[in-house]
Amino acid sequence: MESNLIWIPLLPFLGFVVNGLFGKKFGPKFVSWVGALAPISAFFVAVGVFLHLSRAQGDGHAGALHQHVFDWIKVGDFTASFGLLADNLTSVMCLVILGVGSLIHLYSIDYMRGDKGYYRFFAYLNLFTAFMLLLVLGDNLLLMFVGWEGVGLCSYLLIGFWFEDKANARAGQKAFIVNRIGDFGMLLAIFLCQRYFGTIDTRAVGEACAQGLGGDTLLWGLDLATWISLLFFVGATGKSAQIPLYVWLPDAMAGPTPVSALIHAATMVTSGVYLCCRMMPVFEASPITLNVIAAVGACTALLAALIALSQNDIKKVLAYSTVSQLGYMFFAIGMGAFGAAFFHVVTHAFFKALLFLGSGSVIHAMHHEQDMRKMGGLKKQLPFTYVCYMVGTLAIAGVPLFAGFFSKDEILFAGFEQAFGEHPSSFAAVFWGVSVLTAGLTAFYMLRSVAMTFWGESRVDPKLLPSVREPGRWIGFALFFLALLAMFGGFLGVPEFLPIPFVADNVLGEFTHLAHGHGDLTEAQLGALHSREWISLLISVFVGLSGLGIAFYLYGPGKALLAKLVVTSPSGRRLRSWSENKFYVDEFYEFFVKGFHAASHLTWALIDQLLIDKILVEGTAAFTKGTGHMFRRMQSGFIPAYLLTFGWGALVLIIMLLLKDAGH
Amino acid sequence: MFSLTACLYLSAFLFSVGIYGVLARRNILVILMSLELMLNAVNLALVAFGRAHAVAGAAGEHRGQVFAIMVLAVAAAEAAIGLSLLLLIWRKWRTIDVRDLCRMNG
Amino acid sequence: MEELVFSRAEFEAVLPSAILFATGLLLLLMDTCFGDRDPNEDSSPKTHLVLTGVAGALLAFAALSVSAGDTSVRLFAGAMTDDLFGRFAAGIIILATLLTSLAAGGYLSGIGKHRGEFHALIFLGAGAMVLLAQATNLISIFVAVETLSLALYVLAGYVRAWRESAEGAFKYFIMGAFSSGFLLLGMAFLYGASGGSIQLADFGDGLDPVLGSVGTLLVIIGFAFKVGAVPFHSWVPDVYQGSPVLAAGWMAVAVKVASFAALLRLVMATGDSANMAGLIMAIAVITMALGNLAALNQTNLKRMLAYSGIAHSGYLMIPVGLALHEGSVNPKVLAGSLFYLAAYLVTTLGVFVALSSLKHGDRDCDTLDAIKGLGRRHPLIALAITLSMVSLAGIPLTGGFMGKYFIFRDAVLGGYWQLAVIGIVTSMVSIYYYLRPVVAMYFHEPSEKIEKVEAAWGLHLALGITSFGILYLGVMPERLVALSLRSVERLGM
Amino acid sequence: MNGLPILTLIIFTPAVGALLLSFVDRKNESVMRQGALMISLVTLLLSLVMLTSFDKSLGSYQFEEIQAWVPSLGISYHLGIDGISILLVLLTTFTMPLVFLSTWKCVTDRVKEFQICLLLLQSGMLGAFLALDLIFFYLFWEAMLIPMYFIIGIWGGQRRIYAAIKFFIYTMVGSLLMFVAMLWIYKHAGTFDLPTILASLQSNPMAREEQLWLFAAFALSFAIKVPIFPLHTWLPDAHVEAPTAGSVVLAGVLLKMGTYGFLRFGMPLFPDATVVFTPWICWLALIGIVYGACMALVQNDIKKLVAYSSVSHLGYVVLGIFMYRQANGADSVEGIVGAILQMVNHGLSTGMLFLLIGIIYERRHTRQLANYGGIAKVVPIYSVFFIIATLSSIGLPGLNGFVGEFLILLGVFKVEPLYAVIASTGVVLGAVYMLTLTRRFLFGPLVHEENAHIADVSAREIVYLTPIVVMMVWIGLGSKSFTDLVEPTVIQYLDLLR
Repeated sequence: MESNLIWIPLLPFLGFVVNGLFGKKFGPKFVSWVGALAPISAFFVAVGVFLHLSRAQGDGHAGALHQHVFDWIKVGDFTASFGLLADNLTSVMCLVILGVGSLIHLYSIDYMRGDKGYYRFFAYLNLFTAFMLLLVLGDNLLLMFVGWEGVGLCSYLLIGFWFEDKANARAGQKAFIVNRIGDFGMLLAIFLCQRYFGTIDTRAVGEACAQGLGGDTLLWGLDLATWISLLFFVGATGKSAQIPLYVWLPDAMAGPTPVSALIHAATMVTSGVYLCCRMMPVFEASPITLNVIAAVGACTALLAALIALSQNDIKKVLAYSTVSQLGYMFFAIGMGAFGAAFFHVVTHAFFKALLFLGSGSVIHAMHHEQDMRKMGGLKKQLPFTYVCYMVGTLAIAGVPLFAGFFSKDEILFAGFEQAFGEHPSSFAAVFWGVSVLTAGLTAFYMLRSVAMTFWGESRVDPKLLPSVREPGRWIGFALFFLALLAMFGGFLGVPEFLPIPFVADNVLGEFTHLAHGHGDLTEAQLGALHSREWISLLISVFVGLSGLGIAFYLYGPGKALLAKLVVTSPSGRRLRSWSENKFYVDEFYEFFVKGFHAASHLTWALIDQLLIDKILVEGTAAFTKGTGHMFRRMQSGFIPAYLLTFGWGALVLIIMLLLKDAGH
Repeated sequence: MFSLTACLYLSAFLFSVGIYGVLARRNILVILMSLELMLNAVNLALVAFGRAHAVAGAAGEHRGQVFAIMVLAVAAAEAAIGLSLLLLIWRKWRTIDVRDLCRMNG
Repeated sequence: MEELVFSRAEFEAVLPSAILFATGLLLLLMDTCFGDRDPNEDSSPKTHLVLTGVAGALLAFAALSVSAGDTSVRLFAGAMTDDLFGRFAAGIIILATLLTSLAAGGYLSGIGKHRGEFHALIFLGAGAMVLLAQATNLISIFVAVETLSLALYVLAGYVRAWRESAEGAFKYFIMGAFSSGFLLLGMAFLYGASGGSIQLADFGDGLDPVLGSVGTLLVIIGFAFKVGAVPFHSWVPDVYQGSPVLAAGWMAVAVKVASFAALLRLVMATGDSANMAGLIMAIAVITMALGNLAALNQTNLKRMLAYSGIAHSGYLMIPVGLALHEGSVNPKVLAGSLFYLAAYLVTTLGVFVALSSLKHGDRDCDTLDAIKGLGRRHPLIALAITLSMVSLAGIPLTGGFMGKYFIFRDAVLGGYWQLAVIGIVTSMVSIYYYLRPVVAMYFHEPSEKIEKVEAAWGLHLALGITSFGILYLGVMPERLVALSLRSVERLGM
Repeated sequence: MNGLPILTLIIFTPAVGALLLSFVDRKNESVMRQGALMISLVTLLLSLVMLTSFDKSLGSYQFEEIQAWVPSLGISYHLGIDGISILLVLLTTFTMPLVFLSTWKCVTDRVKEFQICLLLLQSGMLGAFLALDLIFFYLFWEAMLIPMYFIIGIWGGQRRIYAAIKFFIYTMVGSLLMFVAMLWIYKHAGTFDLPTILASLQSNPMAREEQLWLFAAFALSFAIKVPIFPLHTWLPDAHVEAPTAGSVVLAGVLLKMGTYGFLRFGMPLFPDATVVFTPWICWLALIGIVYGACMALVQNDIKKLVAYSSVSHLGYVVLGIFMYRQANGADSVEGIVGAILQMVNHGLSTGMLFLLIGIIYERRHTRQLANYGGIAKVVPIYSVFFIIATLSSIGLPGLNGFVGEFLILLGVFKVEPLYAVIASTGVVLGAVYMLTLTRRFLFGPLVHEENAHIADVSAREIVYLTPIVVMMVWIGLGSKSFTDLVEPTVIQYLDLLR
């Protein structure tokens, strides 16, 4: 089994190579086959790995599969092998990536049909899958980093897939660069690990931190584990679009919708969370980091949700929603609930991929129109898409028994437990409040998007309307499967206090070893715990439903939508305008970028061109030439002058000689 | 009658006059004469030294005098060249003022 | 009464210069006898003169090797010596003469100024130079210096049709005669200070301190004038510019060699009795600096090369100062000068011969503008000029580099690293102007019509020899270095 | 090597080839082109033959050749190769055939001279990498300026004369002072032979003061060549004006002379001075990294942009070289090994960028970014190559640039974490300017009508671009087979710096 690990990333990579080199020649049929079969076959390998691991789990000796492929870098004390490691967490992640990924590949066959860059698209998508799997499977931080940057590259290429449009190319570049800023932190974290632990093997680093080796104070009163984990988190903020580096993700919607679904919702953006789970011991060793993560996560969740309230582009809504949900996941990590975070990664992959693909279906049907103000009433034309999209909406809104319900509830409970549990903390309480509020907002803006798209009067261009119909079968197939997952995926993590028949408690958390069991609690404590869990559950359900309710009241059927679009009170209007303008964060960053540019330009003109080149270099040359000119002037051409020079020279020499003589 | 020192002073005086003449005069002919004067001033010194050494009995082979005669010969050849150059200058430039000869400079 | 016979050693010693003089006279005779009154005569290659000259030079060169070897013997009652040092210098002079006479036919006929006396003059001058390199008493030195000077004055004014030529020659003459006065005065002082000796060997100890050192200085000034050291350099640019380019090349090399040979002998004889080293080094420094700086903006190639020649005199002065270092006399470092002069021979003659193979109507092709685009027109000539320029600039794999290396190495080893640094810094400056002809030849398109002289086989042969020499000395310098080191082991006085 | 003077063969094959070519009739241009290519391929083959018998477990010089050359002046003909130079030699022999191939179409004027210049340049570079005698090294160091000078001056762009002279004089200024310093070492050690000097310095070290001056002289020379800020202003001019082949050689190989010089000569000869100068040089390198990146950001000329990026990239190399010892006295080989690898990487990536710029310049005769945009649609294969080169340049993991950059930063981090943090900002900035270049160059709408019919890369161009891509991936994934060549030498080398 071990030696099969390499096939998981290798198969998609081969797909990339074949499609990239020969795709153009062999036509779209060939490309579709290769492009879709690559992740599907890898999926089956991953299933094999998963089964192997779960069997081992069942036998009671939980282990991991490890394959050392070759030595990659080995200099001095530093070793980074090209080795793959599959433990339980990894195998689940691989399944999610390959499962959702395969569906999206299939979806793309229809979605991208007829595009000039068809082969290019599949090649990129395959390459992305390969890198994503490398990220997940890499047994050391550097190899993870290869995947980490590799997925960034694919994201860059795919965002700018339709590069003829200036904005797309810009968005791709923005994504890459913002990610690079995060990677900067990631790199430093790797350096710290190597310098202080002497290794970058993920497990070894984790063990070192678990043994408390990271406790030495390093700089500014923070210990090593805090620095490493904070720097990892910096990396994660880039990849997973958290404050302050979230700005690239909404722009990334410039890419084709399957890309948004796969990369910018289901997989790549969650790799920051995956990293945290993977390096859990490091994060657990540092309460400071966890607090920072909680704060950043909650704030991101809120900010993105607020922005999502007023977006009119269907994909932008989903993009901000993604940012917001990612914030949730980090909030969970900050609360120490790694299992909940990972659970949410999985369910989010299901329902957000579903939502994106649903929106893609709409967009495809609408001939690439994304503005919801030009939609409305589409449930007549696109009933199947509508149903699927609705399932996704209910899942994300946390309607009970849908996938999002379980994971979101677990997160909110983790916050609740920190805030009001046995050791109440006002810090946690504040951010718990924020995330509860966000849950309501989420439900609201999602239903708003449903309403604007599918309900009410049609605002579609009448010329366009007749041609709006359900897209091809692969799209339907993918939507159907994802809808199933979004409905039932939540049963992977049923909390133990909920008596749901036929379903084991907390399957995912147990399997991935991320959840802490309650084994050491007394009966009374367990009772109190369960009652707190109930309270939290009720609060979250209430909030979610009221969000839906308000949205239904404002945007529901029969309401004149546009009248409601204007909020009449001045403060409401201000909030609305801030929200519409995304709180001017982009403008704020732009200001710095422009300033940096201008400063660089000034430096170039003043220091490089003027000071160094003109004054110092050419100045020296001019001075030398000037001196030469002076000497030339002394050569006047007059014989008497020549003779005088001679005579004076001789005289001076004789005097010097005599003076020296006298000195002796 | 004359001491060596006196002769040397005379020689030095003549040499200086020669230098002055070369430096200060414009007329090429006069400059040539001044140059001759410089050489002959040295001749005087040579002869004086020779005589002094001979009197001192150091090496009485009159090397100074021989030297002076050689110098005279050389000076004659030099004058010949000088005058023919002067002729050339006159033909090409129509001047015998040294200050006019400054076409090349810098 | 002794019989008036030459010893064998004396015969061998004068043989090279005698051959040169004889060749010079023969050339004059041939020109008179075989010259016809053809109006186009001045444009004919006159191959017989060239061949005679080449043969004479070869003979003289062969005569150099007929020698007793390394012994330094005093001959002709001390008037001259026959040592390896003298022969080394004579060898360079004769080679320069050989190359010049080889190139002269094509060049002079090209510009329509071919007269027999050119050949005669360089041979007579060369004879005097060889004598100067071997002279060991004041009279023989003086006579040799004046003889070669007279030849040079005439050569400088060789082209009577050019006003510059007359001007240069006349400037040279006046200043030369003026400096002769100083030289002679110095000699008189030395004679006086030594108590009646005119023999170099007697000028060591026991010289009257003041008279002796002033005398030495004056003689040094006389030679400094000849090699064009600052501040006695003023004639150099004007004379080079006025002279026919080939004559300028010959002068640049041969005069330097002969004068330096005599100068080295003199300072070795007088020693550092009065801290002459400091003065010589001062001269070296300002010579390097002024020569290189003044050359920067020149547009006339002959003039630029003249300043470059001044600068090279500065480099050549360094070993002279080093040899006198701290009161003791250390002739070993003079080897640097000898080697440098040899490298200078091929390098400088390389440029001048290359320029001689071009013409511009009946004028020299001697401005930067005139050689524009030469790399396209006549690539081989351009290549030869480039090679020479690179060597002059002291860039490796050329003789010029090895020479500079030799000298700077001795300076550093002798503890005068400052001199080396100054030398290096001035070399940096020089690179700029040495590159200018290269820029003109290769980086510009041809703008003016450059003609190549006809009947240029001699020129090309000479050019081939110099180019080969530059590379040979740059790549395989060992034999010549060893020879130069052997040459200075024992100087005859 | 069975007594075969393989290093001599490697060095002089191009020179002899140049000599042979000089006898070919200048009208016979295709013979000239193919001949030069063949000669460079033979050289490549020779270097590969050498590689096969190179013992990578040894840290000392191999295939040494010592001959008295000018014994009277103390110069010897001493060649040798070790881990420090082997990659650079291979880089040189690898690059040159590609360069020759790239010039087939774009150099049409004075083809003969061009090929000869390039061949001589190759000999000069190889000689400088292989010489172990100071003066012998100096010969090659200077001699290779001349062909480069001609390449820029004759076949260059508008301001080629200015650029050529600037290049020449700038470089000369540094190296002449180094020359005096070499003479000083000779005075101290009595020889120019590097191993002998190093051995004698162990027992008879130079005074500190002396070392400082001499190191400064050496460092100036190498710093100009690298170039280290603020001595870099010749580079943009030289790059912009040089023809493609010149830029490729300049960026690909010539710039490494400086960093190589530090490694081979500057540091081991003056260990004490190195310690004193390290912070200064490192700060300059850091400034260079950031400064070069900022300058690259605001350039409109593609070549100038890449030139400034070289300033930034070479800053890493310098930094890696000097961060070789930790505060506790333990050696850190990662920095130097990474730096050596990065020299190769920079050669490949920047070389490839220049080749690509040359290809487009050949077709459109402009290097202004404003004249491009959206050409990815017109020249897709070209764009793929360009993006790969860009990614290599910005250090994407999996390609070559990353490994070198990472090792350097890792080594630096072990020694001076602050330096590594500052240097890492260059990684971000590198992405900024390179991606901006790519975007403005390849992406966006096709605004200029005249770009609509640019021909995509030809088969010949693919032939010379592909080997570079292969090497990029090979180094990126199989860096161990490269670092293994270097590491034993570096370990032994660091003992010298005690």
